[in-house]
Amino acid sequence: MSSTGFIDLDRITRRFTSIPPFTQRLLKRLGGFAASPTVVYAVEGVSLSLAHGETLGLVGESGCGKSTLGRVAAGILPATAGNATVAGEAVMVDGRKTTTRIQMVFQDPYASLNPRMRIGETIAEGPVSHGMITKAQSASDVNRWLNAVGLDASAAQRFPHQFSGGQRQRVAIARALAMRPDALVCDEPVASLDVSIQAQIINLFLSLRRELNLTMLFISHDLSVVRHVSDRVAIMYLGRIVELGPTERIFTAPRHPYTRALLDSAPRLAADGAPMQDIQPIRGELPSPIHPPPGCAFHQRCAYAQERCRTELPALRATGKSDQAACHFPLGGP
Amino acid sequence: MFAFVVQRLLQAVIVMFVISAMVFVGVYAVGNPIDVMIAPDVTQEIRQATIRAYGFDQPLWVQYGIFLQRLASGDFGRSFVYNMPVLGLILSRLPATLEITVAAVMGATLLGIPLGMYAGYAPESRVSKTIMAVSVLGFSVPTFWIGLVLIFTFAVNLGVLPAGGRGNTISILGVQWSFLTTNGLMHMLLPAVNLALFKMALMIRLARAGTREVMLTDMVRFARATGQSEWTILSRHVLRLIAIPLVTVFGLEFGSTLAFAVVTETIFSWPGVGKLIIDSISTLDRPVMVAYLMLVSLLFITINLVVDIVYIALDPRLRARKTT
Amino acid sequence: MNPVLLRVRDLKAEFVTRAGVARAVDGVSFDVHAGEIVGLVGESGCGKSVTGYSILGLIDAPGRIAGGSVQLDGQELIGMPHQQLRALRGRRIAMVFQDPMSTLNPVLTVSAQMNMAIQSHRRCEAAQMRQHALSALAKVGIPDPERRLMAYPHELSGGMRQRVAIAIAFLHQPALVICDEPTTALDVSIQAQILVEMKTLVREAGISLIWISHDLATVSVLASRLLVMYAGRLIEEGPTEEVLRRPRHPYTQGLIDSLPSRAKPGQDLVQIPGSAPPLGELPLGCAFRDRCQFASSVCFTAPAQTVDHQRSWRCHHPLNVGGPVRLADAGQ
Amino acid sequence: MSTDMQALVPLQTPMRIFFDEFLENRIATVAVTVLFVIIILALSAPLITPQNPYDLATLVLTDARRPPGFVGSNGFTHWLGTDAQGRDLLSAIIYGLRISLQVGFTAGVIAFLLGASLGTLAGFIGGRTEALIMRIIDLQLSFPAILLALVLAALLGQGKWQLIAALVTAQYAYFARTAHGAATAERSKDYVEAALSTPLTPTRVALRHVLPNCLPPLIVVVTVQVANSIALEATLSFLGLGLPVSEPSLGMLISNGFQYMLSGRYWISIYPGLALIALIVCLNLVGDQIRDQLNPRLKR
Repeated sequence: MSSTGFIDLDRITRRFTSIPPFTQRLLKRLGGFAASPTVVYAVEGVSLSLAHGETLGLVGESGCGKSTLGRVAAGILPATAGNATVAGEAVMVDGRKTTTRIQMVFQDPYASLNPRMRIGETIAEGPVSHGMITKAQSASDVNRWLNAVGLDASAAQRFPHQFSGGQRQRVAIARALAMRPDALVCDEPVASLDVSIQAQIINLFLSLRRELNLTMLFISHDLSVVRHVSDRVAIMYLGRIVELGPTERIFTAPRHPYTRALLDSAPRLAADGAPMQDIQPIRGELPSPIHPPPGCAFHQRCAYAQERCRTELPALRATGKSDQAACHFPLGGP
Repeated sequence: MFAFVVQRLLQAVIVMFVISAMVFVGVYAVGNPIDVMIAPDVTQEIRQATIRAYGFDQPLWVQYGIFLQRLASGDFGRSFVYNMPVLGLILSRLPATLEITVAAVMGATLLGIPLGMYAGYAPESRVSKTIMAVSVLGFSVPTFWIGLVLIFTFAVNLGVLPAGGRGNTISILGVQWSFLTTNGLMHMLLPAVNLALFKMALMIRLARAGTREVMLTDMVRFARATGQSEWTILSRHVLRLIAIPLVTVFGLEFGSTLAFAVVTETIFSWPGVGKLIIDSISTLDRPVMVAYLMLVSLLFITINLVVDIVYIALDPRLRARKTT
Repeated sequence: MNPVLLRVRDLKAEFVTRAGVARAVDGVSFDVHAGEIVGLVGESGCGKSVTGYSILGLIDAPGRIAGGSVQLDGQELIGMPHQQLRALRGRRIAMVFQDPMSTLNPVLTVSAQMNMAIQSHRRCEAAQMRQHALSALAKVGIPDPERRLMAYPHELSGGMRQRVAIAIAFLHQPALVICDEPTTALDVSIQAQILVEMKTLVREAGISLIWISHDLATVSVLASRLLVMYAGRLIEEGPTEEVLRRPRHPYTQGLIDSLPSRAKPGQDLVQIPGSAPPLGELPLGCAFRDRCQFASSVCFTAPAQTVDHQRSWRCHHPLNVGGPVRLADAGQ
Repeated sequence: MSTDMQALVPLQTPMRIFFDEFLENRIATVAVTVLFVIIILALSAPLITPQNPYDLATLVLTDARRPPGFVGSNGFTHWLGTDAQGRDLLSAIIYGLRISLQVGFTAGVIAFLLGASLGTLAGFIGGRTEALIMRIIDLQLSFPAILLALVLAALLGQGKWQLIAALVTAQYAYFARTAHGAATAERSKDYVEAALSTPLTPTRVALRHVLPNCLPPLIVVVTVQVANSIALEATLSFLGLGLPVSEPSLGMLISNGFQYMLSGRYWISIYPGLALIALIVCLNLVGDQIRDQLNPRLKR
């Protein structure tokens, strides 16, 4: 995987281990019957690279590790192994974020703003402390970004509790843009908004992309939202990428059985408004990231699973000009 | 679960060492250890003999070693005032304190929780408002002042109950108990009530806060939607859920009630451990102070351990993580 | 069409808050026929959940029912004495809620909670209760019911917990089950399983459902009829396919058009400007007036409900009355 | 592109909303006014009290133990009667309130500073040190405050600062636990992660973002703990371990009056007790109201 991309994630692994308290380790040495530390395999060896100005959709169900991967890319969470770079520059150096070129937008508008800080201060705090603007310029800078996200300049003096969910999400976006980033990681930015507000925010993202030529990693569980904003889409399942490719190709002719099953189980209204009546659910339960199944993690629920799937982990390999899938028997032939 | 208990026992031992060190420093190393052991008006020869016997001429840490040895063997020395082994003195006084403490805490819990739950269940009703008024008062008024008022009304004005003292007792297994005789009960009533008021107020406030929060959850709405009666919801869902925080407070408050007995026993001249410690502080009877501190600390640590174990027993979420 | 099971007429519910009285449900009327699945759709704050709770009288203070009538098989529920209403809850009408985490009691086993639900309507021995519970769990597709019966809620996955709640709701074969966003908190694959299971369960037992949700696509998988609510009022009603294909109210049309699946990827979505007015400060006349591109002076007076066969709407300028006109084209 | 802004609600700082909501509750407002009056009385004690109860020269022994309304030998009416040393009870109570407030607030503030900083520090350091500190705090909390204060008062001897030291040691743990709880809760919120991802230095995030949001729950603990300090001080004085006899606090006044109680001279103990209770009740009522207002779940 040549690292030519603007955002480049190279074999990122992230595991959460809970160290048992002192006594359990003591007992382990004495009688060896204490519980071993539980390890959560959140992200396993994921490689992704986004070209400049591209929007990559990252889709998956809960526990698939998409949020963790997003946080590693945004330099909030250190990776257990592998490294993340933006424009060739490492995102994190020994546990501390070292770049301002990538910013993050969070899901819950009610939790991502400091309730005791005026909107103007929240937006100006970053650029001022990084010397991008002087204190004197902060007022005009705040106005610029408020307008960019469709908010009135008078919002600067107000507090978060005076705004609706949609307006707060605009403020969160303004805060991220104020750092003049080249890339944005958006973690379920519209998931907790109503449909009509969701449309306004999606349109805002589309226009920002065009005007500021931003590279975006767009994380969501909602397939239709991802399809609308992304150039390319990566499907994640239990910490790994199972399929990656141009959006239309993924949505019309998926190669991995999980992608196919996911598309079939998501209720969608057809273009002319007719409801899609027949949904085929996937069998079985979501496996827990604490005990990932051997071989291909999807084999217990896959209609095409064979012996090889149960034992051998399929590598992510090319299945076409610009798309890849991690499956021994990809749909529509190898 | 087992590992948890071992962890706590380990900590208990460490804490006892720390306390014994603090007590040793506070009482022996700071003051003149000799005054601790023998009364000031003793002849010089006996003083020298004692110094050598207890090794006060040794370096400090050796003395601490001796101090620990004696603690382990239960020899806390002799009380100046009562001139008898301190351990025996304290153990003889303990039942009296335990009686009123247990009565107070039981009363506070059995009355406090239902009242608190009602106040949480129907916060707007006038009855709840009075319950909360009583609880704020009970929570704010110092124990000793309530004691005075109780004596003033029941003993002085109405003359219905004795103003103090323990009344007659029956001895079972060599231990004097007063709650088994009517006269004993009459004497016990006011001190127990005095001790219970603060605890009841606390239980009411906690039960109310817990109930109020649980009543607003989807769980109660779902239980109602399945046709369960308000009584079932309160007694089996709500009580079971708020029991967890209440147990912790019950444990801590039991310890603090025992300590508050100091005040009540002084007012009602109830011959318990509390009164003993107050008298020994004023007469600087240090061996009693040392023994009281060590025993009470041991008691609090055991209460703490029991509370933690019950806490885990009550809340299945804390038990070993079983993934189905 | 089967006989009418539930008749809701001019239902009003309000909340007394520090800022004054907020009318959450402002005169809602609809029917539910036996065995029918009705979708109650709207954005957050439109009063759809409060409508659902009001039917069973489950509104906590400071909310209260301010008027109207709810009849089940001709029996009036509003103002019914508490004991009688309680006898209906769970036996005739049951409910399923959104968040499986907070619906079940975390410190009681599944079997303890199911027994309590069984005992509120049937006196029977432990063995019978156990049998009843096991068959209820099996019916909603829970594998290995014996083990799940003894489990605590935190030991089950979200999907499994919601199935237990559904099993409890169906324990006494109620005539009507009100589901408030039952699959919103679940993953897509688990949601699909539960949608399919609910569909077969309801069809076999002839149970009617009121499915409350903000997600048009999910509701239209199950519901044969859609009721669209906005700012406490029912603004459109009709068979699912007709309402989706040719909505009458501009708000319904706007809702459908702002769904990403409806537009070409990358193209700006049709968006409804502004946001829903808070319930305490509803504008005069039609509440959608400020956000509607067809609004005119007549919209200052509240539109009456126009009924046409199985469809009804509240709008002075209904759309698609003629041919299949889509808002996007009508607007430009 | 810009959407038409819904009429923005007038400028409301969180503080202003907090006060508006507070003043709406009648009981809390009464409590806060009574508190205010007591504080004013205590501050201006030397100016307004007819007699300085601590100046032994002015005491007239023959006027001792007189009932309320008694006109003293110097022609002054003792509205609440006199105590065993002939002190005017009203002046003694006002001076007593003064001491109680002094001791209570000083102990409360010191315990707040010590405990809150320890708790938040533990919250930020995390890992083993956090576990160790919080373990010590938990163990200290299992020790009843009164016992700790009792033993310390006995060891440290008499005097205002010794008493304050005893009260602080008995109560800083409550602040530490609340501060630690608040710090860990706020630390997990998105706005902290957002600030860190700007990136802003952890210290800046801690001071400008996390700390201000940890304060509200601590305010509740301050009011309750000041009330506890006052009650504890009174209890210790009652047991003769509090302030020196020459400057009787309310607890001392009550204790002195105790033996006269049985012979029917109730006022010596009862009136100081009522003053003490008024002070503590008001503090607790204010604490309760703030706690209810801060509890998001009970938002109406």
